[in-house]
Amino acid sequence: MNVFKSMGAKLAVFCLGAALTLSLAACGDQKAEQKAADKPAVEAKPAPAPAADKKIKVGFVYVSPIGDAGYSYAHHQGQKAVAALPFVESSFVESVPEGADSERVITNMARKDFDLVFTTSFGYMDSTLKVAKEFPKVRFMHCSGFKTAENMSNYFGRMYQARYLTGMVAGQMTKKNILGYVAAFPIPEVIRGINAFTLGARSVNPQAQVRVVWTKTWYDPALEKDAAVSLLDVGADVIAQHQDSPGPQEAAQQRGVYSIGYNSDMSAFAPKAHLTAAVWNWAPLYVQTVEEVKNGTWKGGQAIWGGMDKGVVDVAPYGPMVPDAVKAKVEAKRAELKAGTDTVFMGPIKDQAGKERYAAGQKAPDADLLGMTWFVEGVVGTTE
Amino acid sequence: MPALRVIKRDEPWRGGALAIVLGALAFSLGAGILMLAAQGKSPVQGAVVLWQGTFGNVFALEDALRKSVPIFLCSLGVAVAFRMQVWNIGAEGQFALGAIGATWAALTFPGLPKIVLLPVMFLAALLAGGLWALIPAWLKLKLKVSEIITTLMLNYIAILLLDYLVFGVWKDPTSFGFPMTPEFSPAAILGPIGGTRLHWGFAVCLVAGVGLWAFFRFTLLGYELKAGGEGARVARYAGLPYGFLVGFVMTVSGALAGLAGCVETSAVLGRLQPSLMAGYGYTAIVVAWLARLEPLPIALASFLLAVLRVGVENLQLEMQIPAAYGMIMEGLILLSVLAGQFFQTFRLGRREG
Amino acid sequence: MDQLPARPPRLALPDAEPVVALRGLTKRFGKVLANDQITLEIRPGRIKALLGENGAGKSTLMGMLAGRLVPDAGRMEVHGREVRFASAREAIAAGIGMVYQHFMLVEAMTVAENVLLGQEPGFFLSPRDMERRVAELAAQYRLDIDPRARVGDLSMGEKQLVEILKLLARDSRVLIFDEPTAVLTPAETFRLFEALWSMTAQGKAVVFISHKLEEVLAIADEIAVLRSGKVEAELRPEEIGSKADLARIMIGKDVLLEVDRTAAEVREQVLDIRNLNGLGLTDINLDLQRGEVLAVVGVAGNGQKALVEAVCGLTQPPKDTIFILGKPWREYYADPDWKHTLSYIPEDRLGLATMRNKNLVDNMLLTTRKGFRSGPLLQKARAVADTRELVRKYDIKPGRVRVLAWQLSGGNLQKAVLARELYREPRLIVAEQPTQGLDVAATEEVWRRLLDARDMAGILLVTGDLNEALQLADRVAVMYRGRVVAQFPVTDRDQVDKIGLYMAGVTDF
Amino acid sequence: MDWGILVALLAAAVQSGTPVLFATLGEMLSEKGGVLNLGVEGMMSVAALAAFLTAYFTGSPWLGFLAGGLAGACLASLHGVICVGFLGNQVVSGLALTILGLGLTHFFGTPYIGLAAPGFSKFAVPGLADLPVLGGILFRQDALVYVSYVLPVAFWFFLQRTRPGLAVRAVGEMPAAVAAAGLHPLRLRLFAAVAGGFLVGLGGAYLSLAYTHLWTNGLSAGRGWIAVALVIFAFWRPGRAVAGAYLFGGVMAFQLRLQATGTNLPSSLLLMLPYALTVLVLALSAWRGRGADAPAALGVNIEPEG
Repeated sequence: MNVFKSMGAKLAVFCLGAALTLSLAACGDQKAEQKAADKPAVEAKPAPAPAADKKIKVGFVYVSPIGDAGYSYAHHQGQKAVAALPFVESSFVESVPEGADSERVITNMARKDFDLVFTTSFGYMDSTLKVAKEFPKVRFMHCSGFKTAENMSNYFGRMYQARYLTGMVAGQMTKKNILGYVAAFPIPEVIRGINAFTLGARSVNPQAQVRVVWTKTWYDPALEKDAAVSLLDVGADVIAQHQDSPGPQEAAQQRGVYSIGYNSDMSAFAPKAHLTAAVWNWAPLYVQTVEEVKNGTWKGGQAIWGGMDKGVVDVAPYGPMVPDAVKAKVEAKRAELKAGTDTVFMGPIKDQAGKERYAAGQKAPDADLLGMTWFVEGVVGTTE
Repeated sequence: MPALRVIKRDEPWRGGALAIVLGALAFSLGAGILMLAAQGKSPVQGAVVLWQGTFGNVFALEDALRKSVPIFLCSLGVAVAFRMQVWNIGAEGQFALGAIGATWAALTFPGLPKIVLLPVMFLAALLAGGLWALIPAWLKLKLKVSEIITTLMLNYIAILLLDYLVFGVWKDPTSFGFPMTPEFSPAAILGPIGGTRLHWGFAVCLVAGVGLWAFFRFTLLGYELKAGGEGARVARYAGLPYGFLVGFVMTVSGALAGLAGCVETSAVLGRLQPSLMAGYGYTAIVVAWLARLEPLPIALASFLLAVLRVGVENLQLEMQIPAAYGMIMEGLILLSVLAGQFFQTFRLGRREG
Repeated sequence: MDQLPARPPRLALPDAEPVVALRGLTKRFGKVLANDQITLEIRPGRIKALLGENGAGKSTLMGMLAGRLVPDAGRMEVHGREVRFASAREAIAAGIGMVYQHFMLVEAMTVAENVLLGQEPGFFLSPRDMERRVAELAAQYRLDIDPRARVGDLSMGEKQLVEILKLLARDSRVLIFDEPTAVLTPAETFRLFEALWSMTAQGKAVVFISHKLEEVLAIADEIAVLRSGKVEAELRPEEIGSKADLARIMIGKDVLLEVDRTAAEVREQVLDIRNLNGLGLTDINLDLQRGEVLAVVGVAGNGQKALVEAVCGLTQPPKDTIFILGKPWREYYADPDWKHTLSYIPEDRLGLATMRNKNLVDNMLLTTRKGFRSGPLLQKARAVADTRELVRKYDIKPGRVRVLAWQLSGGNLQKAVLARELYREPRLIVAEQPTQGLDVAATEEVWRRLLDARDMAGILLVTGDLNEALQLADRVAVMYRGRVVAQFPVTDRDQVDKIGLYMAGVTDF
Repeated sequence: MDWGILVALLAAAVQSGTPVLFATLGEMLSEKGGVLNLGVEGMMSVAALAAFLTAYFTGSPWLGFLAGGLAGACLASLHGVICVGFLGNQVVSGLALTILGLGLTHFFGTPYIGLAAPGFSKFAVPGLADLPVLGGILFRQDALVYVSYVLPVAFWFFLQRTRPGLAVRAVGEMPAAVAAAGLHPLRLRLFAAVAGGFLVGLGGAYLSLAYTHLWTNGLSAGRGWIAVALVIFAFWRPGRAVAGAYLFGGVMAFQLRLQATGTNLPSSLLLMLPYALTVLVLALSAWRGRGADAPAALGVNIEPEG
């Protein structure tokens, strides 16, 4: 209940650190190891299925209003799919601040005999873990964190794969070789997306340059549109966004240039500009999880970082202005990713200063991706 | 013409304040129930669910108590300033600065023992919040700039400053780039009281509340502050150091909000992160006005609004009523109290003739 | 005060039908019965004086007539038809207009805008048209005023002209003047009277509210005396033997506002003003000794306020111009002691001298608080006891200490202020219009207390009431346009006779 | 920076200044009548929602524009009744209005987020649009921006050259004089508050109809508060309100362009610019000693006489 729009609460919406337990080992960081040591090595074993005659109660905790058309909205679409299942009773609480409030809400759900609780923001990690230990019979799925327990798994999506594909589209469609990127907050999730987009664009157009404007907001259509216009004014002719509002799409449409959407298919807002979009699709993962619970096959202690192979992320249908040749190139890469071959962050990769971060053939480990705070070569802007 | 007309009371209405607040609560609750009905939800169920999510549940009550800590401290601060007719609506920003101050101390001296570190953190928070509030006070006194606007603008600036710090220099290198400081050392954590879920922030509230009450009741300076509320001219007439008083109330006001920021950061979050900012500074204004700026009623009103915030979650969970419902109730309560206070000094009478 | 104009021969008007008749009007404010069954008739071409003490109910009565207040009982008739005014607008429409004691003018707007406010001819306004209309109107009644001037820049006399123009622009048939001469110089008063006569000559009815006997005798065709909310008597001037008779009717007992004054011993200097320039003041030189009363008189708005505020620390005077108790202003105000120093009894009792929503104890502490400190603490119990004692000693009604300032009547409030300030045993008292709005009994008591205080203090009395000045003062200083144009002892009868001229700025004879 | 970018910057400044300009004039009208309304932020939000919904369901952006104004007027009348009728504290009532307004928009507006409604698009004014420099800045905007060009003049004309305008100014200065002149001070104040609310509502409507064609929570994003500050900055004069609104819009547009051209300044600090500027500008205007231009009875309620 943040009266005067503090960006703070919304900020954590996208705190998607998706640091997997898996990657912790690779990370080798002392503190991380300590964290890992804190919890006993989890024996992944199926939790017992709830009684067959009883409906499964599934709860969702969102960090922002579901109406933000963005992050929580995407999760809420998944919730709807779950709620539509005949054997499920589902409820949710929106706008839950991280910290003490989330602990209360999650506990409240656990006490009301929910069987499965999805906590969808990074900042819920510690409170989810705490409640999970207190209520061992309830199953918890935490999005974008890196801690797990016997009855708590975490999950996230490899949005950067879809970003790479949209970058390929944009790189081929630009004439001036300047791509504009309206971005929310300089956190790894966003930076990773910008980098993947840039790598994708430069894979097909080495001249391409990506200019970034930070808005420090997730959803302010007016400001985001303005930001897009400012990018157009410095010569960008394709606008991409890591924002929840279609403001930038509108700006592109009005200037008669192209745009790339995010979160969901945004073509309705800019039919003439919308090339494609990088989209979330939580429904399959959520439905699958619920079914696992029903069947008694659900396991705690898991880390699921699903990409295009799992259907968690994808690109939206191409606009009519995208030539077949462009589509073909992108579709080829898409097929690769769908098949599970992820070469998005495959070296050689240089950073903005021209320093080589990954040598040819070296693939950036997940731990690096999760904590990415630098821009690749070809991005104009700062990560501060 | 048997119309009603407004008549000024000869005596202020004894017990009117309580009656007005209760009346306003009843009215707002009624309006809120109507709104539920308009949305096709059962008002009866709504009331039951709200009750279960608040007073009908020890767990929720405990949480409401925890939540009322920052609201109470901010509201005390707001009340101090409002008493002198200084319209400090910058509690939100001063809260942020307090958190920043405490965090600075916690990050700079992680090795200090608890008994030293906590006081240093409190001191840093008090100073940061107080000095931040001194900026609008200075602008008001030297340049006659309305403190309403400056305190508000400084809220935005404070929140962006907090962002800047947690996104930049203070970012935890092991947080995978997430905007948060490293966790505080255990010495910097304000722990729970005994085995309860309540933390020592309560003791801080108690000290601050009683201290402020006693300050206004028993001290010369407290009296001077009340008298200073009559304006700069009266202050000059009475030989009150008006400029000093304005600076003083703003500093105290900001320091109290800063204290709230420190307690919340240390006891609840254990680190600084943007989700700290939850609008307590604005709720504090509602609370202060409901409580007519008196410490004990402020305690009750902060608890009430904390209960409302907690209870609305239950409404969401059980009935899918949007979170904004609580905000509407807050606004309605405040507006109806404002309208109701009219009857403190006036009454309706029958027009003769 | 002896320079009031002689009345022109009264026209032998027949007793015309009354334009306004009031029948049994009653108005109550809380427990106070302000008007009790008032019956009066107002006739065209006549000046009806409404005489009465402060608080007798004159303003309430006229407030009802002007539509500002609604009567609790009784009837009003205009031209024989019963009327009920729900607002000033309806009264104005019925031809009744009022000039209030405190001008109802918008300072930030021009004369023309003020005059035509609510009277504009059409939806759209043309400043030039408005100014032309007002100029014509002013010329018609030979009133000298610039329609384009900002009202805030005008003198009090000019502001009153604007108020009169407002009524004339509305074609009012009944013109009510509430204490119109309080802010005027004798010469301006004279001009006002002439204007009133010329209005009656044109058939307008004038109601003249006042408590000044001389003026009433000089101008009225009919006199109605109000006392305690009732009409005590209706008279014609020729039926009245002397001022004393009239005063007796007005007050209900033999009171001639005079106090016995014995000279006090004059001791050390407590106030010295040297070459004060600035703040709208020019070349002010004044000094005051303990044991004497210096009255500063003049028409309101001639710099008295600026002088008082500078002396009392509300505004800052230039360096080395004001010396209080022997100390330069800055040094004195750096940290004045609460006791044996300067006490200020301001004109604005409720807005400046007291806190309206605080009780008497808190109000008592306002200037005496430092006498009740012990370390950082305030000795509340002692303050309550002392306040209780003062309430008893000064007989401040209703006698409780928890009563809020706004609940007190004007006289009791002033007594409370006086009680507090004298409690401080000041060495210098600045009393500003100390009896304005008080009834006779309260006035007498205030005067007596002030004279008694001469033993401990020098008193700077700032007043617009010449009688008060002459009753209390040892010396008189007359202010005009920010200057002290004359200063003399009250024993100098020659000079005293010229006060009216001095107040109008005439110094060369 | 070449000419083109400068023109684009100024054009963007005009656009982002326009909603603030509507709101500033609205608040100014209310304050001219003596009613301080700090609920601008809440009013703009509710108005933006009302405008959006109306345009969405009727298909007419102009109806939506009107609905936005009416919604602003409705909320302002609530403030008016509480302050003018019930003598509520104007500062606190305004804050309550903001809380209520934001709550209402979240509560009722959430289901409509993400939909697109018909709105206003930019078009070039024939002839004028081809003027060098000015054409690009001023005459390639949407219809509501053109409306906003006329508004300050109309606003000035209303206050200075019409009967109700004169009365509104008078009631903001000295309500007793208005009553004595036979006018109704309470009605006039209510009128000023409600009419002001209407203008503020138009500003809110601009956000959801022209600035974007979308609805979202928190669309006003602090612009309402900026408007309140700009009234002081403008010394209660419409001409200076225009300058203030465009200056504010310019700073907002400038910081984004600074980023787009590739600066190394942290964005948090850049985003502070408009707010810091507001404080600075207020301090500067106060320094020049113009606080005295405030209506004399601003924020002072009219007590009934009995």
